[in-house]
Amino acid sequence: MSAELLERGVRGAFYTLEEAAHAVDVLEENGFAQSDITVFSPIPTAEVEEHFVRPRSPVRYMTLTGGILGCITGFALTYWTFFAWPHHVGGKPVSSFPVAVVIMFELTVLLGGLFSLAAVFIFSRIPALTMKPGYHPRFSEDLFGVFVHTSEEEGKRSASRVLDGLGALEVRDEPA
Amino acid sequence: MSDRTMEKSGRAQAQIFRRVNRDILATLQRPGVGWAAMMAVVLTVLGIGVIAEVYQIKVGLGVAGYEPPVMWAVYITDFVFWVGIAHSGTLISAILFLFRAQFRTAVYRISETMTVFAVMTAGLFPLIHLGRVWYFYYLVPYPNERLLWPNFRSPLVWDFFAISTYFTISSVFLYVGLIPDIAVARDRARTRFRRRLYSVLSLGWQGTDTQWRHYNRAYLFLAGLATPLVLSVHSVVSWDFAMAIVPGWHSTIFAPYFVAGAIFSGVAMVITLVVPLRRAFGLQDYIDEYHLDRLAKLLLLTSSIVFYAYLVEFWTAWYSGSDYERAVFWDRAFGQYAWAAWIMYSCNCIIPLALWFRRVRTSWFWMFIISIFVNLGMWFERFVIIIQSLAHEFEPFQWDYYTPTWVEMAITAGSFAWFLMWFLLFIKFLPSMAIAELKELLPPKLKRAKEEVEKA
Amino acid sequence: MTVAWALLAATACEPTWKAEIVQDTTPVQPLQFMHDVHVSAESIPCAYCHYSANVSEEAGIPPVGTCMGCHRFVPGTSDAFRTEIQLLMGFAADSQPIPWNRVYSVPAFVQFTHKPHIRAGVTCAQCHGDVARMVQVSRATPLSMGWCVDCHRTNGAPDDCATCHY
Amino acid sequence: MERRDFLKLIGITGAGAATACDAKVGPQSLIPYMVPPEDITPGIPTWYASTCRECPAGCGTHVKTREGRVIKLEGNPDSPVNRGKLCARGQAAHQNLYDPDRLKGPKRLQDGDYVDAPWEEAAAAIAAEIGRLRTQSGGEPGAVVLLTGLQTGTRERLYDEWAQALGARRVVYEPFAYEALLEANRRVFGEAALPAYDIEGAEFVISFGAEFLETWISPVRYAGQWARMHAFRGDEAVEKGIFVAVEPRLSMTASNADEWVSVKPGTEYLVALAMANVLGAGGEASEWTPQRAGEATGVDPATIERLARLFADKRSVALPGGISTSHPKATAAAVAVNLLNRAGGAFGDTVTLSAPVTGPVAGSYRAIVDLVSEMQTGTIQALLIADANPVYSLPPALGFAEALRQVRLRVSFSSVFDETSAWCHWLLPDHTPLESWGDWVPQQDVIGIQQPAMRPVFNTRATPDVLLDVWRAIGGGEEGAAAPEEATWYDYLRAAWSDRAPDERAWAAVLKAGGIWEAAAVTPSYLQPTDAATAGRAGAGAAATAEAGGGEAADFSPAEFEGPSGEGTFALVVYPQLALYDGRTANRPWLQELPDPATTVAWQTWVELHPETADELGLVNGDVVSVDSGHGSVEAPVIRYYGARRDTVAMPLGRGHDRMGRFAAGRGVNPIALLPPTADADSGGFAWQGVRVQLTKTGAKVEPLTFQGSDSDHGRDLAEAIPMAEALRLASGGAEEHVEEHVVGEDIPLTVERVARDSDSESPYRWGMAISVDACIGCNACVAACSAENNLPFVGPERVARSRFMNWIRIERYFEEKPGGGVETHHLPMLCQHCGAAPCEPVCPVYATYHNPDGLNVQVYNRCVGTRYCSNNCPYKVRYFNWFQYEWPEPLNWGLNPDVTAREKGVMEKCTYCVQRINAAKIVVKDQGPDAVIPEGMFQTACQQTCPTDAIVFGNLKDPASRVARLAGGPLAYSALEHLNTRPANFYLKHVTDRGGAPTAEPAAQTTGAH
Repeated sequence: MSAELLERGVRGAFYTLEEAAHAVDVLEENGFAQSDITVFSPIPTAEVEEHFVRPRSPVRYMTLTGGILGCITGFALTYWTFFAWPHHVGGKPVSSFPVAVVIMFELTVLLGGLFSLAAVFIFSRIPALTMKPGYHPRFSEDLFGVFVHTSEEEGKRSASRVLDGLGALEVRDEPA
Repeated sequence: MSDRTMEKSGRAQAQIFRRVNRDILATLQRPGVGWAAMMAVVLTVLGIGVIAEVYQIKVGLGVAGYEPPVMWAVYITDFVFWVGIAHSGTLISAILFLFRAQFRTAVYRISETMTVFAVMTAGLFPLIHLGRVWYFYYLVPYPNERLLWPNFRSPLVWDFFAISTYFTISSVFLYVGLIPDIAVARDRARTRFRRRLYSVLSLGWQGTDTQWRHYNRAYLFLAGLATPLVLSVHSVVSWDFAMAIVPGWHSTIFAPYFVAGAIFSGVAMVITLVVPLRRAFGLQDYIDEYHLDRLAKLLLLTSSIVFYAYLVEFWTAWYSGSDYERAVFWDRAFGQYAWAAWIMYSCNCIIPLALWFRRVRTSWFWMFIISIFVNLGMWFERFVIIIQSLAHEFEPFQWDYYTPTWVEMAITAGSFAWFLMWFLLFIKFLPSMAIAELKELLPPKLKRAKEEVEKA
Repeated sequence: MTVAWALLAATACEPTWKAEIVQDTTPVQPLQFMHDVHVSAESIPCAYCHYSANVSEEAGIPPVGTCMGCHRFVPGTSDAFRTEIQLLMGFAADSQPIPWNRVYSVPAFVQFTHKPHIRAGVTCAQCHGDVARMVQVSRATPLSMGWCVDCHRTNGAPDDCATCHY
Repeated sequence: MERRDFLKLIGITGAGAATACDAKVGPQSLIPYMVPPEDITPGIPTWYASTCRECPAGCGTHVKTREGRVIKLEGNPDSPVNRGKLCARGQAAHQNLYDPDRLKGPKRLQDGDYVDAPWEEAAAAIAAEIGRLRTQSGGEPGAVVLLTGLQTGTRERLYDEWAQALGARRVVYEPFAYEALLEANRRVFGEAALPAYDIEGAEFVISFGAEFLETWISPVRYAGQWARMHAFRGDEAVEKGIFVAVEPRLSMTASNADEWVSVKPGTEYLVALAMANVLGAGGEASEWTPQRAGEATGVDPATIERLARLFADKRSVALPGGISTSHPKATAAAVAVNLLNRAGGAFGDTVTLSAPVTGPVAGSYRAIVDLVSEMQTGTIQALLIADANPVYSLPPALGFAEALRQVRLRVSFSSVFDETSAWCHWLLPDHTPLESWGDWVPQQDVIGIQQPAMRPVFNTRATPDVLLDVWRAIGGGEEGAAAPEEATWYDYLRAAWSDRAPDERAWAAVLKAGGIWEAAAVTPSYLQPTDAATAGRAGAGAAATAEAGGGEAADFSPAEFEGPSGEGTFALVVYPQLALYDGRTANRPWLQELPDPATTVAWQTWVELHPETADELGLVNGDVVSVDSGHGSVEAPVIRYYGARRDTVAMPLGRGHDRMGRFAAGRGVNPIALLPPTADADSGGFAWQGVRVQLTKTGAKVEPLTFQGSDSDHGRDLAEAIPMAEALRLASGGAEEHVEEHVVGEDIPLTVERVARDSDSESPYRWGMAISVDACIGCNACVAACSAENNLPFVGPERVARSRFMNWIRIERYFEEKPGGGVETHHLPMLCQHCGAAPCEPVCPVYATYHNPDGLNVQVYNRCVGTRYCSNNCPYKVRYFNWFQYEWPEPLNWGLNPDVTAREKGVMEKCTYCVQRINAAKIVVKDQGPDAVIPEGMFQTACQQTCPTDAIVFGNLKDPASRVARLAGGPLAYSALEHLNTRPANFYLKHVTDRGGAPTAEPAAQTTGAH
């Protein structure tokens, strides 16, 4: 573990997500705040989320906003153009709601999707120019990492003790 | 579970995870001669297609075989074909994701890339088919000095919106799914170029719990949005026809019929692509008979729907009492384009009946063959719907027979080359399987391998 | 993708009519006819020379004979003027029409007609600018579709496409 | 070609006043007139009255010019010949003027090559040569021959005077010269003239092979007469006449008959003879009982008797002509028909010599046969050929071309380099008629004037001027008269008119009117209605035969067809095709592309075969067969045609040129090659029919260039028919019988009031049409008129093969099986319907097509991006796409209408109801105030204007008093594909069939053509 990294916290690695999640629980019991603990996972972490009491992801609101905005845009665009220069086609009325529905739907999905993407970017802090401390390439391979942010010596000791007690591995670069 | 067995199990999992990484990333190794040869062929064919298109723009659309009243022909056939191909991707990745169908994990990345590239291919055809492609921007709603807007009543404008939305959303969906896997590739990249490339593309993904949390949410919503979208896009495409008064087109059955047909053709294309890919990259442990069987069942289901739709078309034509409908369908089955119609009926309805047999469903060879037939059959389905219906419309004076020219064939071949070019590039530069999700939900063979490691 | 297409298409097929539209808003004329002198100083009405504007689609370009009607007696007041009038005399003597360069043109798919505009009381200057103050005529208005349509709408003229395009 | 290009050429073409300037001025230049011509205002069309010279009929024309260029021809409404109408050939006449392959100047043959030669040199050289020949031959007349086509009026006088003065001989050669008719009339009337047939005044018209709606004598005039006699539009409850055609193939004319009596070729007149016999003609006719005639002709005797009764009961006329009077028994045939007219009391009633048609040209084929033998013996030293192309139009077996080579001096005055010119030493191109002065006498009391509508396009010279020059150069000579004083042809013409137009004012009036038309009553006494005719139409006695036969007994045996016989052999019928006539118009692309009214074939020569015969021989459309007569053989594709007889094949004339220009050369074959140089012994007329041919399948296949997809409308509500009795009942206020209709909403059946509402409520207009299927004869004049008015491109055979023709209006020809057997032919003009609920409009993504406030369905070319969705969605399939940038080889582009945009590749186009004419009328009418409304008849659409039968009526549906609204509201009106509820602005008027006389069920024997 590099000296630089040690300055910012303590890292432990586990074979399974369960172990990592268990470590989070134990660390919390030992007085570490959830906000100071980061879990690195090579797989989606649906289970881990249960161990954190964090606000529900705000992505949903972004998606909703995008969707509503798209819907309104679709309606406004079609109706504006109906009347901007009314042309009679096929003996049909100049304004036609069923037609607007198609455009409204498409724009709802389009803006909803784009807003969701933006939400991932914003809330997951990507694109990120710098890596978060505590990361190791094996966390994208086979190991689950638990990193405790703490700059105090005591905190570091305590965290190391807890992680060691749970059988955390020293992370080495193993050949894949 | 004792600590010891747990640790043993953990080690086994890590070993399997490493193997997943190794196996999938192996596909990204420096391309071999086979790949280069395929690329060379693909680029040549694409080049011929581009030459044909430039020639067509220069000389006029007449170099294609259009024969009034057949004003839409092979280009629109290709368009609908490729849009159809594009459909199973989102179906497999989004709808099956929402339904938590586990077999999707192994094939969804391939089908998603297929989706995006197929939409890119499909999107070319409305342009290729325009008489004055240099004025295509008249279809885009933007404020202009002519004070004119597009006509939102036209299904073609709906198409423009649907296809561009679909392209955007499926690209987003593909990309979002790729981010964690690109991070894997980044962490294992050996060359400077690749490390750079993947660093940029992975956007600094680290797989922290926070990232995963938002990611999972967004992925779910994207899946949720993509699901109605995938149904709507081919419905809109079908409305290009159903909104017209052409007998043989003007039918309420078209939207569901087209969606089913699209999924049908898309699944077939997935099989067509997956079978050689699995062999070429030695991914037998990731994609096995289990997946094949599931895909085959999906194929069988959609084939039955399509079969049903074909029959219903004839029934409605008869029951409607409309002379025009009856004439078109009589002509379809027994008229000048009967050859095409019977190719379509055989490939889409008769041949897939073999899928009732489990031995066929789990045979790589037969599934590949059947998938090719289905692709062919679905291309001819569009050919028949578009060309045969137009050739036998209301006005008997104007009945005619269309045959394509070399330009149309070259451009069609070029579209396959264009699609394959992107696909070949993709499989060599980006992980063609979802590494993170494969680790989460191990495919059966890996599960068995893991158990063996645990036992040892 | 679409951009690539647009570029391809644009290079392959520059719309033919664009080449026929006068791009130069102030073309150099074969002889320096001074609208300002004729219109302001001499108060010659436009229709004296542009003789068919009120009856036809074309405004009419005056034959050399019309010029000579006056210039037989008007030799010019300055050297510069005399030079130009000598040029005119040359054309008249050789029975050659003067090859004027167009200042105003609309694409071939626009069927513009002078007559109804004049009948509706549109002054020449509304479209052609204040020619009375121009030494060399230069195009004063954009002649874009939006410009036409705006004026038509303001004045209650039809904005039906088939008014101009057929 | 754009509007500005016209301006640039103003200086060149301004009627002689302007001097030439550089033609290479760019489109951005403005070239003013030097001196503005009085009658030309830029932007305003100038019209000149003239006479059409595309065939000998001599229709009066109004020639529309813009900025000094001819852009359109329309019929002269004052001319009694055509009453304002023109046929397709007339409409395409300015493609002759602008033919890009015309000779651009005088040339002479030098060392096997043609080199330019100045006019003066040409005249001098020819004069010298003729002078020398005269000296050599010692003044013997006949060494110099002036061979011309049919001429009348002053030009003929000049030719004759010239020939006489120079000791030359004039030979007149016209391929269709009606020799047999003239001879028969000479025998019957004592005067070799073509009588006037009063079709209009008859109630029953029976034609024995006379294609009087297409090519026979004066088709536009007869078509108009026929329509007034026959067309029932439902606006008045007056029963209309009956028309029966007796001929061996279902020609366009026969297809408009209420009954086509299919008859063995060469025996048509036996039907006439038997009819005359039934009517008691006696004499020679008495040998031909209906039974005997029936055996010889294949016609059911009962039919003959029935037709004879009809002929007697009604005011009738029988027309001899066309293919039934151009076989070896032609004169006998014409006499037979005369006998019928005589026996039926038509003489002096519907057949009179009050105003004989055109000048007599009897013996024109006989004259050319003599000429050939003289040429062969070397008697002829110099041959000057004007307005004739004998190398093409004479059978090669006659050996004209070979004989021509024996002539020392050969001069061609043809304006194109045709087959005959190719053998000549001098090519001295004449002006085309639109550039020439002249006059024409279509009938005794009508003289049409011909005036140049524009300056010559090329360095051509009027042939009379050249002849005058030659004449002057030679001088009067010993016994020859001195050259006339007049310096030019114009002066000569003017002098010839000095009686009729003594001063300039009268002359101007003649030029303005287009000619002089007097109602001269020159009725020879012997044609006064005879006792027999007045006493009873069936009452001619036995003595009548001898009288009618003029003492010279005619041999009434069936015409023998020589040549191969047995299996696979057929009698050959060749006929002048409507668009190309005798081949003189073959280099006009519009005419090459004009679909044949019967088979809808263009650009090709075909062999018509009955479908069953074709099946027996294993032939489908496009299979190339070799047609061999023993005199020659040609190869052409088969077209299966229900109107062919099982024992007959037919081939159209007009194509198969090997010179003449890019559109004519190498296109199709010339069936004249199959014909022996046989003549009708009595009249000396050429026997166009009279040979049998052997068909052999070659195995080759070509794309059949037909326009028609299906021969039947499959019972769809496109071409609807109604029996005459029912139509009469409805027209006199009878209630429509309740018919179960597909009820689609409240609008079905469509009413004119409903359709009239399909325009802005503020607009006073809703343009629409009433098109009478009953009146439409399928002549395609509207197609040519539309092409000329709206700059329709020709697309060429390769594109026609892919159905990419661009005719905004087309004639759909549908066959319908009659309940009793036989076929009914419907001619249905199909053009944009300007629907109130147009399916094409909402699918356009860019509003390139939409419904305008006046109810037009507008196509905006510059907005169109070319998705072609509108065409898919158009149930009438009347939208046409520019697959290519269609080219107009210079100077064909000079004929473009500057008021209509020439379309770019990649855009859709279609009928606009001549919106340029609507807009022009609006601009003019508003001079009377901003609310002034275009009155009825202020303008006409191009198709309506030219329709010889007035089948098309255009107007304002919102004006209940307008003719169109009255017809569209009448009992016969229906909408095409009505139940689609597109609310078309075109109302069709039903085809009125089952007129009195024809039995409902016909015996199978005579319906061999039916299918």
